[in-house]
Amino acid sequence: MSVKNHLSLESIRCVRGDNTLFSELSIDAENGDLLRIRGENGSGKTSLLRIIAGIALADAGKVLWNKKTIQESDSFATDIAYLAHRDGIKSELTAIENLKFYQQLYNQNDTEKLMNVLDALDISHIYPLPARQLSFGQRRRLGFARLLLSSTKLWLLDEPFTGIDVSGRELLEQHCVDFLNQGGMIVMTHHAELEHSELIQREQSVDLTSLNIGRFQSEMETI
Amino acid sequence: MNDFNFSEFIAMGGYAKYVWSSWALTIIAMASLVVSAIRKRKILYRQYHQQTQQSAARKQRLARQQSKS
Amino acid sequence: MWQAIKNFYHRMGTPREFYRIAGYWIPIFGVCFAVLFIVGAYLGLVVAPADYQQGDSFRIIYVHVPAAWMSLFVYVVMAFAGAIGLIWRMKMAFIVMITSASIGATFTFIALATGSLWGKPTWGTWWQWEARLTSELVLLFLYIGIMVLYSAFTERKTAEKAAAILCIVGVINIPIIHYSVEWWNSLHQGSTVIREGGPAMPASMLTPLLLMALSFQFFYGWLLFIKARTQALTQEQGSSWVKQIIESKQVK
Amino acid sequence: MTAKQSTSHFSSFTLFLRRECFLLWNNQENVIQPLFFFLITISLFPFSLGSDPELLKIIMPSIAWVAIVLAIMMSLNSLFRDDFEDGSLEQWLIGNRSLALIALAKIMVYWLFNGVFLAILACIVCLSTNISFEQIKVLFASLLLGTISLQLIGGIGAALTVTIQRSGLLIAIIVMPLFIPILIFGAGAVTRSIAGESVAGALYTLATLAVLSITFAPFGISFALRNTIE
Repeated sequence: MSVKNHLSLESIRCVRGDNTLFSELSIDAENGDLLRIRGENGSGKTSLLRIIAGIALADAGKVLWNKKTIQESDSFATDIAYLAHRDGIKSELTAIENLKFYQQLYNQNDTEKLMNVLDALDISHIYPLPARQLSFGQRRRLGFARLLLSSTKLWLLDEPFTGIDVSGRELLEQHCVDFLNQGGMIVMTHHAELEHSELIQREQSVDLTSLNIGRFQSEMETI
Repeated sequence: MNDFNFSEFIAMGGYAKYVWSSWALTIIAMASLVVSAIRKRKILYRQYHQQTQQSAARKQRLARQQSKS
Repeated sequence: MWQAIKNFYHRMGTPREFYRIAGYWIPIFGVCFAVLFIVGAYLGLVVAPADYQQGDSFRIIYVHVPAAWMSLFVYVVMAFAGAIGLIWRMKMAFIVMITSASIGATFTFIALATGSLWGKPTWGTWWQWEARLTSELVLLFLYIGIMVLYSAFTERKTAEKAAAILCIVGVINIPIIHYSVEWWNSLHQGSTVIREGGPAMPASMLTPLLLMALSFQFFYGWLLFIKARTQALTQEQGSSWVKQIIESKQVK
Repeated sequence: MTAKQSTSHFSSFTLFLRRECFLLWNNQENVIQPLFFFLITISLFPFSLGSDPELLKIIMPSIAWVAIVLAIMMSLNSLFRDDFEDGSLEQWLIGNRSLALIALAKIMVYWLFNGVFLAILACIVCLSTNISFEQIKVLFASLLLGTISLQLIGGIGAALTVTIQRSGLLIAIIVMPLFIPILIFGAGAVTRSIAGESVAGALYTLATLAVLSITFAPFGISFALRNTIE
């Protein structure tokens, strides 16, 4: 992973209804960085993640990936993986079919790698079951397995550890740390502290509540 | 306009019902648009006025609490 | 020249500029509408000779045709505003689109109602599945679709974009709808073409029609600017220029 | 599009085709419901119109057309709903892989299961009024062509309202004016065939409408999806 990747947000502004969630938000992140977004519910954590992922459009400001805006850069689409509350797992398909589908979407298809990813997250016993019968924690790990399968450089995780038992958290955190140490980048919204924070190269965090500008004070003039 | 006589004009050659009702309907519809536009403006001003009053009242309450504590 | 249009265009884009420019034009449009309406109505109702075939009932044309023309015109304006809003993400364009929806729907309703009121004396029935009236009815459904879709969303910004997309899809479909209704009409009862305001009309009948059509245009411009200003104020309540304007208005 | 990207686009198209068939095969109520809805609406009419065979012979095919338009309108709600609810729609949005191709794949599969089955069922039902085999062929052809544009233009309505709960009726209101030309030419072809006139004109127009919707509707759908999922 010698390639230097660079994610930068320039004066991002997000308005929901008449309420300006945050504005003038500028952050830079390099390989191996963990960017944690904190703030109470409704302060725009998920919206910020969706703006970075390119699903939502910021009201002002730009998101740059390797000096190009995410709309222009064609490598951005294959470089990022986004794990949302809704984990993108089809309940009719079995766990394996779900992952196989995503693998083919990233046009790789060696099932060998898929199996040891499942072992790594110790959910290999569930692969024949249809996703409908999985518990919430198992589905989250399945979503995480999708991240590990894709060779992406930037992970966008939305509350990845909610609803997962302690041993599960331990495991997922370990994978995050490994990913960071291999030069990956993570942007995560999460409340509690991370146990392994000492192993992480550079950790920045942004508290959206402090940036939250209420309804009447926003002075920005936009077309 | 020498041979203009009022009653004939109103009769509209026997079609008075149709002609006058369609003109009346048009004018009423257009007037209702104008009325709703002006009503919206009034609502905006009244709503704005209430909000400024509320925030002013809230500021006073906060000020009083600070002075008390 | 192109530069002048471009920066006028951008200036109109910001709500504050639009407010000021609209404020300048509102009285002008209002006066033009009033004058043209009165003159047109007088000429149409009193001066124009009665039609040899339909007698005085043809005077409904002076309301029916301008309303039908405006209903289509407003829809096309909405589609353009929607497209501008989507491409350049211009707030004012969406405001213009949404505020003209109710005006356009009212014009369509007027056209339909006066059309059927005019149908009674000439065809003997309140509703006649005639090509123009049927396309007008479909246009009314298009307006209703946009207004219902806009009000179904909670977040205003997505509502505007969805309504704009539906408006553009609708405007592409209007010629298809019109052509298919014409074909369908000729299929079922042959062509009962009634002579409506075609060029064959003598000048004394035609001038009131043009005056009325112009007066409806000014009415639309006038009302659109008023409604758009109010909508702009409600949406930009956070900014300082809105406070300034509202305070100055309340003092008056 | 670079060569690598275009192959990946096409491969993802076939991938989605297979996946969509598999998914539809698993939850079949999306396929069964429109068929039952069609059967219910069409079998109500003889009770209201009376069983005079002459009348039914003329009216049944056009009623079949209206019933199919209603059945498709009703089935549009679930087109993108399940993918949106479990989050896979968001995953597709991320990659700039062409959402239009994915939408086209999805709707082609829905058409295969919905449109074709409805057309077959309609022909079987219309056989009951023993109209000539020639007219059944025209009915079947017009239904096949018509349901393509119905599904695709309906897909735009479904894409616009994917984030709204209980949007069944809302989609019907939105797409109703857009369905009118298709219904006019579809039912028109059938009535002309019953009256013995040539149906070529109407069928050709239906075909052009189908081609137009195949080319433009998927881009409309992907644009609508990108803009309404915020």
